[in-house]
Amino acid sequence: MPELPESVGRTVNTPIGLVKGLKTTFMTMLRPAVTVQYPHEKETITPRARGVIALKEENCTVCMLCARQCPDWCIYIEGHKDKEPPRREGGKPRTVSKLDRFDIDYGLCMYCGICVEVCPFDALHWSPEFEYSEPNIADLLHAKQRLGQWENTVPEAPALEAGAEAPKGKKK
Amino acid sequence: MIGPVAGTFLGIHAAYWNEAVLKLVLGFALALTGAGTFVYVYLFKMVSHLQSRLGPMEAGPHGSLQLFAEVLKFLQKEDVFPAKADRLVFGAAPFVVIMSTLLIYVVIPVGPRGVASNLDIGILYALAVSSISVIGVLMAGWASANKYSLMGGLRAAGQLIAYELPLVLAVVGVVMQAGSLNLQRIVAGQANFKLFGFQGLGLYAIPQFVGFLIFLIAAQAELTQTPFDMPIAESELVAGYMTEYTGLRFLVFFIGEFATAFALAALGAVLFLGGWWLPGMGAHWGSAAWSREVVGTAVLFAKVMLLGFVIFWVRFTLPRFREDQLQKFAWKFLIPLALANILVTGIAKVVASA
Amino acid sequence: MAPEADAAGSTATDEQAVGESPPPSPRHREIVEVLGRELGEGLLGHHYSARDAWVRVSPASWRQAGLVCRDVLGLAYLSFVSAIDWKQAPDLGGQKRWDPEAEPTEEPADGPGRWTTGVAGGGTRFQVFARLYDVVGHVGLTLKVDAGDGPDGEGGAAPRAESWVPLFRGADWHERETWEMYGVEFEGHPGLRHLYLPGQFEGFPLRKDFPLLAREVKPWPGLVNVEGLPGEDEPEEPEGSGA
Amino acid sequence: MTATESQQRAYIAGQAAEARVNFALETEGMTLNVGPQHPATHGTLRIVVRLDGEQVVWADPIPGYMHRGYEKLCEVRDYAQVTTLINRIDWLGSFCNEVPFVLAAEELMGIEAPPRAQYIRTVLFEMGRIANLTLFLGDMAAQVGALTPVFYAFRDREYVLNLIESVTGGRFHPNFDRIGGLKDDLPKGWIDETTQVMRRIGEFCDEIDDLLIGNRIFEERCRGIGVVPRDVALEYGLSGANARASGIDWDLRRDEDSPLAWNHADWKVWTHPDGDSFARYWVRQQEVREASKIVGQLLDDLPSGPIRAKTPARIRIPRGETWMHAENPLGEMGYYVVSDGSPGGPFRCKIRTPSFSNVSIVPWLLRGVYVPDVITILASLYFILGDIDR
Repeated sequence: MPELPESVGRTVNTPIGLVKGLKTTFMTMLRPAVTVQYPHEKETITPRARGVIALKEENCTVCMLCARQCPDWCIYIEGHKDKEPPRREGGKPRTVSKLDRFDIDYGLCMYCGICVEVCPFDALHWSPEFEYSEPNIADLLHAKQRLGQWENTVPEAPALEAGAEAPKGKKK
Repeated sequence: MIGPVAGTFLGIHAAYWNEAVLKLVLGFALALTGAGTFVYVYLFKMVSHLQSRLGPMEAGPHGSLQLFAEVLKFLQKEDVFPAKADRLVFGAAPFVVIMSTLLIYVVIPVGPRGVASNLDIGILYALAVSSISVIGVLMAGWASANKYSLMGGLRAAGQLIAYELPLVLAVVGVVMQAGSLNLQRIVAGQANFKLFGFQGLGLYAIPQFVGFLIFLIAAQAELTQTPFDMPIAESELVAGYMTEYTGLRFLVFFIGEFATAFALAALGAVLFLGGWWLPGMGAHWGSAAWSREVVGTAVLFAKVMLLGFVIFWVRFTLPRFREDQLQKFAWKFLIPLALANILVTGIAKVVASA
Repeated sequence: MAPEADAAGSTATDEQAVGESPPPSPRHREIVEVLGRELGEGLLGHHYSARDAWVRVSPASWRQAGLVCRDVLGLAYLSFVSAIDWKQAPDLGGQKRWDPEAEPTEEPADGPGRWTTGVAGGGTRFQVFARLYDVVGHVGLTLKVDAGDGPDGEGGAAPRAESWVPLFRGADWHERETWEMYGVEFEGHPGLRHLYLPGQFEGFPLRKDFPLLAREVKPWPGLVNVEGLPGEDEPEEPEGSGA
Repeated sequence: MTATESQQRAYIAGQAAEARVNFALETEGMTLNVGPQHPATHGTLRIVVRLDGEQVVWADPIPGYMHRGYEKLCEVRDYAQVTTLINRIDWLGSFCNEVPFVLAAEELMGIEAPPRAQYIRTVLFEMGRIANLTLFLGDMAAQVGALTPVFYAFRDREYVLNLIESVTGGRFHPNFDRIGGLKDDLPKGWIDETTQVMRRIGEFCDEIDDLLIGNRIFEERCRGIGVVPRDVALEYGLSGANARASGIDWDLRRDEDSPLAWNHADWKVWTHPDGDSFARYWVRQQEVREASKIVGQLLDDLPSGPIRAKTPARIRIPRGETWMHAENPLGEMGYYVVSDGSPGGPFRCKIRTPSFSNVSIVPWLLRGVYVPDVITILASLYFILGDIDR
């Protein structure tokens, strides 16, 4: 057990402590303030910040994995099957699921990122966008158009620190 | 030798009533601008920089109009009376507190003729009047039918009374040295005070240094500010006796608090830092030139801002005493020290006059 | 990471089940031996893992086991006291999805006498377990005791266990929480009253057969499936673990 | 002034006797509700206090205003979802909540995270501790009356939170732990940014030293207040800085051989003999200093390699039970995970939180104490409501 510094063992009864405290606050007053005046100046957001979930509609094959894995049950998906022209001519038409509705209720979402991770087709991405608050909580249910708009605010994954293994291709 | 400064108020010859109204208006103006500058400079700006932040910046350039925004906010708020409150007493409490503050401004000299009424017992009157606020605080604490306010009120009563004594005893040293209770004569005394033979540096703060320290500590306690802010201990009693007040009444309490701070800082400046007097002003004494008044007020204002800085600097740095430690500190430490100071001043005066 | 395992088979006093892992450290073996000696047949079973030790005692010697641990073995730090309800999720036959429409399977997989209990055995549905720790020797021990079958047992008497409050004053809150969540009656407890839930709350939330209402109210978004082509048959039941 | 149990008893008996005398004089006491909305409780803890004048005759804390039923929720969710859930228990140092649970799951599955992941886990664990305890250093000062340290604490804590966000994406709820390692690796330039911030945290501790530790008023308010002797601390299960302030030399990071990388850095465990509020404050301040040293050392020799071990796509924990605990900023936090081998989540997950036991000592501690000291003692015990109520 390391030895206690002498000053902590017993009560200091000289007022030097008060003076040292006053000196500290005085010196801080001379240094510039650290606050950021938010509406006028904005802080730089880190590329990995989990602000909002953006959807790339073309990748989505309506496999419903994200809706099932979401702990808060806040992803509502509706889709229908459809016939697609065959890839190679003469082949038989492919049946493909089309996405009708993909809503995320950000009033319920806890930003855990399970849906982004579990999506096998890389359709959901994190975007550091955070200024989308609404006066009415019901408006926090955003449809797939809005999620699509956020898609173009999704940054490139930042380069990794030295000594890190390269990620296996899948963009987190 | 500087004779007592007589003559009319600011050298204006007017009937009694117009003069009284003029004094009332100027007194109110001094109190409100004093409290306002204290709030803006210290509570908004200095505190923020002490805590490495900028403070209000939105209202007006660099937050200068924040004060008016605050006042408007309080005025348009609903004046809530708690259900079981004792309505009459609850309503009157803040005005008792503000009354005791504004009465102090009657005797504060801002210039050779700039004093509302040059009472002969100036300093005794000021200290007596400042202790009326205890009644207001008790009224507020008791009437708001809230356990926390009751505790805040009782703590305030105990503390304010306990710190009246050191406040008065600290001043006795100065009065003995100036030989009079009249504040103008105290200022004049400091002007003529010869310290080790040369006339310039005649502030009572230097010989009466102990008295000055005790005065500042006791003033901090009178204002119920940290380290003596048990009555408004925001981490226990939310806002002490002011918890239940909203709207205009809270604004009156708020102005009362900062007007008292300005008044006590002004008293401290007059008693210990030479009031409106500066070494250069001694040459042609007594002429009624307007410049003497304006310069006097500016000098007093600068000294008050200096004292205000010390008061608020201590307020936002130190933690808070528990109320029994606070009482022990007053009765066992401050009062004996003040008595010793009086003793020493007495001996020094006798030796000096012999 | 596992400290050196005991070389030969442990010479624990009572029988050492074949294939049971050896005690992680001599201190663990000594704890189990002292408990075996002090409690006699009160010590019903024990179990070692690579790093930890469990002990199961009979309901009669629960308080005595705590006393021995605290005074003789130096395990003076009370980490927690709690309970486990070994009943499988009732009507869904082990399926942990609270699916309101899912029809209950024929009859639950387990019942009195057929509980699948955990480490160091145990024969009843409710089991009280506690964790003690020695802050000087840096060794911990988990003690278990059977507390009865509760509503499933015959006569439906509430599960019971002796209270540890006379040994550790800190056990007061733990036992109040366990009583509130599982309905385990602690004999000798100064005042079993609700700790978290409001006074007039009836039912014991952490029991397995207490439904999680939040899931009953709102249909699970994962139930919906891709609507088939017109004329195709109904899409099959959506699989996927408990969301 | 080491107060033994007898001294504490005599002090309380004296106060209580005095209080009884007042009862005889029929000054009936006042029952006061401290909380649930009260500035001194971190969240919604309500304490019913019976006063005689300014002295407390008895106190009864009533938790449960923040009870979210975590243990029930853990039983209906699978392992990935439970990690997102449990970092909301102690929401100030939230990375530290995930680590014991994920270690327990890894132990049940017999998986070992690669060394680089263990190092980064320890670094983020210590940064969660710094984020948690710097807030305490500022907050206790505010409860005792000094308003400025809170702002310094939040200012320096922001840098740590920004660093955590640049790695994990979440400032408060990183949700960065996966069974078998971490979700992602460090972004470029993160290491030297962190070393600067750690120096800044060291400066913050020096500022607190000047402002409070030597301060006569702070010592007057905190020394000898809320004395917890050693064996009472053990009996009530006090852990972490509360136990170390009562002279118990016990720190899980040093005493248990946990898979994380604490033993690769050299740092000291500070204890204090007095067991009063001042000791708890001082021990936590040293803990912040040591944590910033640990982060600096571990980042210097960070091994390279993969960030995550190979795990099957569908996590399936074999049948078994385990108890895994770690030295969380508030104390000993542990998970007793019972798995029955089904694909879903744990069968039973007992969450042992430090604040639950730290607050259970309050009825014993608050007898015969002044009202302002009630606030000092509550602040010095440093509990978080999410921890108590789960």
